[in-house]
Amino acid sequence: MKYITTIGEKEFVIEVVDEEHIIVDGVGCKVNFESVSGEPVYSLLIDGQSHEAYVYEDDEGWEVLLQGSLYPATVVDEREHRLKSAFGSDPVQSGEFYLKAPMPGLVVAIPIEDGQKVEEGDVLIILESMKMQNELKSPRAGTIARIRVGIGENVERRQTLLSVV
Amino acid sequence: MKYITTIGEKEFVIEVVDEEHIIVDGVGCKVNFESVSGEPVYSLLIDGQSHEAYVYEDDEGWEVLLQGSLYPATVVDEREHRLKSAFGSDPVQSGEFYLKAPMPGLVVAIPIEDGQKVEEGDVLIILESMKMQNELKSPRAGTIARIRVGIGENVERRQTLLSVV
Amino acid sequence: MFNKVLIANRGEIAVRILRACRELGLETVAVYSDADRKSLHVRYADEAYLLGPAPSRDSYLRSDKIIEIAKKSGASAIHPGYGFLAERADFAQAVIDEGIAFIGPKPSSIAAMGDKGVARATVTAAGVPVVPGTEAEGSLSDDDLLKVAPEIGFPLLIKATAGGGGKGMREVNKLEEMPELLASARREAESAFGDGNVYLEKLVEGARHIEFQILADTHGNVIHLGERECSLQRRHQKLLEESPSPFMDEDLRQKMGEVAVRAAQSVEYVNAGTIEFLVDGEKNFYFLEMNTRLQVEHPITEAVTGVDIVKEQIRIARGRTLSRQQEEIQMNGWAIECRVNAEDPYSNFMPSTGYISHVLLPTGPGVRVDTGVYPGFEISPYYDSLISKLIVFGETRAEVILRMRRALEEYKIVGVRTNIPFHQSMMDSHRFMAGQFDTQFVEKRFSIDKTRKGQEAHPHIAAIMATLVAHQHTQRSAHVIQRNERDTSNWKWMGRWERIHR
Amino acid sequence: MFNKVLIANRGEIAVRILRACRELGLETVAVYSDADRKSLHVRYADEAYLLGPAPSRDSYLRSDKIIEIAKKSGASAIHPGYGFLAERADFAQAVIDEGIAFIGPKPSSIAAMGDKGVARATVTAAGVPVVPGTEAEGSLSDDDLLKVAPEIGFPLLIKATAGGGGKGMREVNKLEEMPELLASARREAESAFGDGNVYLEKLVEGARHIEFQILADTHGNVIHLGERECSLQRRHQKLLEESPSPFMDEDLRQKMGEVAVRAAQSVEYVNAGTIEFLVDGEKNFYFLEMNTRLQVEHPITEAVTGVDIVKEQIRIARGRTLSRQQEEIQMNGWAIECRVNAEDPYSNFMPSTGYISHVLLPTGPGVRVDTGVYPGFEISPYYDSLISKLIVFGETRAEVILRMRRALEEYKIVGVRTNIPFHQSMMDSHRFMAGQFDTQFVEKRFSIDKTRKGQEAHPHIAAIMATLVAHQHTQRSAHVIQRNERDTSNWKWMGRWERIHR
Repeated sequence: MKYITTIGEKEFVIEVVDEEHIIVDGVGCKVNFESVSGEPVYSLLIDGQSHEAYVYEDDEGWEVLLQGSLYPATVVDEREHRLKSAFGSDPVQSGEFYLKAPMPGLVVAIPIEDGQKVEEGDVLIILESMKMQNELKSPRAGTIARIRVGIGENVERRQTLLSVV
Repeated sequence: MKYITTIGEKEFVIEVVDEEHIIVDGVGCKVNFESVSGEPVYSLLIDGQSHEAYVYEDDEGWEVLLQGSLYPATVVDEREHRLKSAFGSDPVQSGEFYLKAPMPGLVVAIPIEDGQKVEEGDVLIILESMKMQNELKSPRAGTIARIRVGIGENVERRQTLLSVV
Repeated sequence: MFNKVLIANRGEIAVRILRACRELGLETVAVYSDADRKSLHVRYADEAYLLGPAPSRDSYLRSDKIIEIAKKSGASAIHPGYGFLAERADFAQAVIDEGIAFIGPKPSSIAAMGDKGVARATVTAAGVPVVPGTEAEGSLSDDDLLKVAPEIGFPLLIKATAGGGGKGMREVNKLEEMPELLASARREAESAFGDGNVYLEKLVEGARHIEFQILADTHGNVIHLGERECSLQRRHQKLLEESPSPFMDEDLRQKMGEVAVRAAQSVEYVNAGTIEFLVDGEKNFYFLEMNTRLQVEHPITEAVTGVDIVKEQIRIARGRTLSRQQEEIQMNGWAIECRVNAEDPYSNFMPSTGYISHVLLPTGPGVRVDTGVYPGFEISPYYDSLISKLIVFGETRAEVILRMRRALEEYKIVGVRTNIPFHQSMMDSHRFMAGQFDTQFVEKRFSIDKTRKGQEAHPHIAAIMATLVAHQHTQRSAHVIQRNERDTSNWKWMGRWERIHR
Repeated sequence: MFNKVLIANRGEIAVRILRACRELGLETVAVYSDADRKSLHVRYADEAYLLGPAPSRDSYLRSDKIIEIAKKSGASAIHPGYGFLAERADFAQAVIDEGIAFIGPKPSSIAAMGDKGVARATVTAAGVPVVPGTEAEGSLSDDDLLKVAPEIGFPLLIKATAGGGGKGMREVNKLEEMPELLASARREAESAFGDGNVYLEKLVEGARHIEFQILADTHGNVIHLGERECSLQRRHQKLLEESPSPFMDEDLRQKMGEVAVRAAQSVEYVNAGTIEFLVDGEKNFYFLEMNTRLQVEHPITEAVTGVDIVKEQIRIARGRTLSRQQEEIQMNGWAIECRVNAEDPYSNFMPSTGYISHVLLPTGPGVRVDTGVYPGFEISPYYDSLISKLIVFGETRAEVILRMRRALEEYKIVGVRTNIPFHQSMMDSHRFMAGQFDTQFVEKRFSIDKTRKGQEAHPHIAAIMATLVAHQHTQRSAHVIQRNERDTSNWKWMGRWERIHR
């Protein structure tokens, strides 16, 4: 199976030949890859070099935390890649941004109101968690649409709080 | 549910009333009992006292390792206990003792042979594991019956090695 | 003389105090909230009693319940730890009124140092220099504060009167932004301390935050255990401390140490406490505040002086004299503490909660870990994000930095995001290595993403690992779909799959 | 000067050496067997290469492969750890012949001290007293040994000529039992060292086993780091060591230390080594043997002297002078090491293998753990049963015993049985607390079952816990049978069940 993996600006073509061999940008490597304790911690031996990293899946692809550095990665197989190249890779950005709670917490302030125009970086909600006040900001300019929570309300992780249209 | 639990010479009558109350030898106690991390390590709060122990099930009942002391225990419910009391608690000892490997290892010596008479404490097999030679001894007098392994053979944990009849 | 101690706290510090008690042969009583039934402090204590629901105000701040439990269980002393009730003079007084020993200072000392105005007046009278500010003027309204701010000059700090630990603290650079910052500071102070009062203080730029550990017994002996360098902060929360300070010389240490002792004496201080100073580039130093309790970062002082501060606290509370005199205190070697917080350093240090499924602790020579979490524990949103303190010590600062690097790389926590990568970046920072930093370093001149430039990076290794995991997922999905057929994929790395079926 | 080190070992000692290399900025190369792919030493090294199948003779004893890997990977030094190839003069020579630095003594010193006969002759010539025995007489046959035994007198010891660590050692109390014991000793020696030769030695009764740590550089400096008390043994395997020895006084320490240094000098010793002595009740001491390598129990000496012995070994191998002179070595405080073995103390210390599903390490002040295992690691039957070393240090022996007690109680390992309860009993033993023990204490005068008498025992708590778990099992079986019905049992303690469904 051949994959096209992107980290930042860099693109790697990685072919998984069998469980001990891969080809990275045309160069063959011997690998031994193990999950540690069944956890998302992985040990890779590649041509004798030993590396260990956390590998997490997230909404946009993969996150690799390796020696204290975070590498966000996208991995697509050859077929997907061809399709994307042919038809344009980026789907049109949806018109609505849903602000979700990044952690469980208590809503302590909502300094905006329905229908208000906001700029990128404006504080939308202040959420208290672990004794800290955390400001949730707008990732882009727009108009506040549906505020679904109130001050003093406890929210769950990933709960939708409001929308920016 | 009422249980009769025996530790050494001591017998305890323990009634589990509900998830927070038990009666031990007629005395009610408030309990809070939790498995730690889903492991056989348990945390017990009983009338405010905090105790922690490993609780393992074995062939003969339970083993409780508490503050560095091992307490072998048997637990029977009231109905079982009544049956045992009425009909005699000990089933007749089976005529045959099966020597099982207590750990994986390599058979390095078999100082007895088929049909040989042995005394309690005689060495039956020497098993090498973790660089140590471990002598497996006969728990009683008898005659060696079926030697199922040979010198130099690797054995698995709990594999039957021979019988004493 | 007491022989049973109630620890009115949770988390790593409750465990730390429990250990000291055990090692002194004292019986221990833990208290816990609904969220903490499986906490280490409950598991390690001889006795444990439920306080109430998870929120602090319903549990760890319930002084009435705590005293009631102490009486019921026969605990004859209470150790408050840090945070929660540790700096509440009324609590200390209530404990003493019940005939229970309070392992900490006298209520009057807590009150004097807790009210920043009184503290300032007291230490000034004792000849200790202070930073200009409004703390002597009582509780001012927003209007008053806005009026007085330009006199102090910008930048300035809004600080919580009842505060400590950076909670309710805000930096103000111009008058216009001040109303909003006042509101948020008061809100945070109210929720953290139950007291929304704030005061203003001049922000000394390019300053270091250096503090002195004090020990004082009931026989009038007051000593200091040298300094801790605590300049590395974010939002006024300390992240990393070291002892000694790379900025310190023997002359300055002696001068500041004497002033610290004098400041403690000015409130007739007893037990362990900490005098915080700001030190500017010219080695002028100003009294900032006194923390009238055990400090989070006390272990680095223990590592370099060999004094067990918690055991010393108990010793003092039992009426004994200090185990050492000032001349017997020597600082040997070096120690650094990294605070490991459940925060994602790549998402603006947003707190992270979750179930800890796996922990691999760094161990070996010169490594100490103080923690209250373990695999199987759930990190809840109710309390502080501090989950562990990694303390490393050795002969020289260079050795300790290298040791900290390997310890941070070894440390694995799965289930929540932590700020370990932040500390790894810090250990690689040339300015940190050179000891060139001040209190604004982390926020203004340090970026976790930029420090690694010039370091050997491994994007291709990251790409390979992401690809192999993605491939494994694809294979596993195929495997699940075809699970009635014979498995021919035979991938070695089906670790999780194997484990589930174990 | 080398900058890449191959560690020719596994387990905790490989991890220990890796950490020292990392902290010195050296690159590291691990080697591993099929059973050790997921070992910590493989995970922590910069590079790792497979040696072969699990049995030692096919992997960690394959000196040819190890040297080949060193050459291929560009490692310019090899650290052998302890055991395996550490005391094989031919291996050390082969390493040096390839132009690779051997982090250990000269092959000639290993050979001299490895042949017990030569060792005895050499140290006797240097004026060091030895225990009567046959080690000077070469490899004797069983017949010869049986003839000479009555001359030495019973009890006596059969010891492996190539040996160390108690492997191949047997105690003989009368002539009749000797043939069988000779056979088993030779068998064990053959399998452990590839050499079945044995010799006899008088058993000094009521003796203590006390050893001195030696450091020697290539510039002729030889120093000692004081003693370690190692009398607590079972089947001649050390179980628990401490430093200093409660039996020692400053006068005896100086005398024995000088003799130890002289013994090392007699073979022109370089690098770290240990001189083992027997000391009788009258403080007469006899040279037993020299271990020409790093010792398992080296951390307790590190704790009391502050010297990092592994870093010092590397320093010496790089041709530098020792970092300290004899006058600069001070023993401060106390340290105890408990060897945590995968052995069931309630089944005659039978080895225990299995999958480690959970570990809770003891942490906090004065605690160091050196280990190679972690949750998710499988303990295989191929190697030594040592899985962890728990080292505790503090100001006084009493403090350290109390600290060790709390650390042992905190330490949880699920998946294999360990000898932790043995150590807990030892910490409660009055004779141990009083320092009254000799090399036969564990086997002849100590029982894990009997020490707890008089202590407060908790049979009723054990009974309650067994009952609650049994009840839970019953409920769970019922639950599984009725799983299509609504669960009304609602037991709080369905921990494992919940986790599986998480």
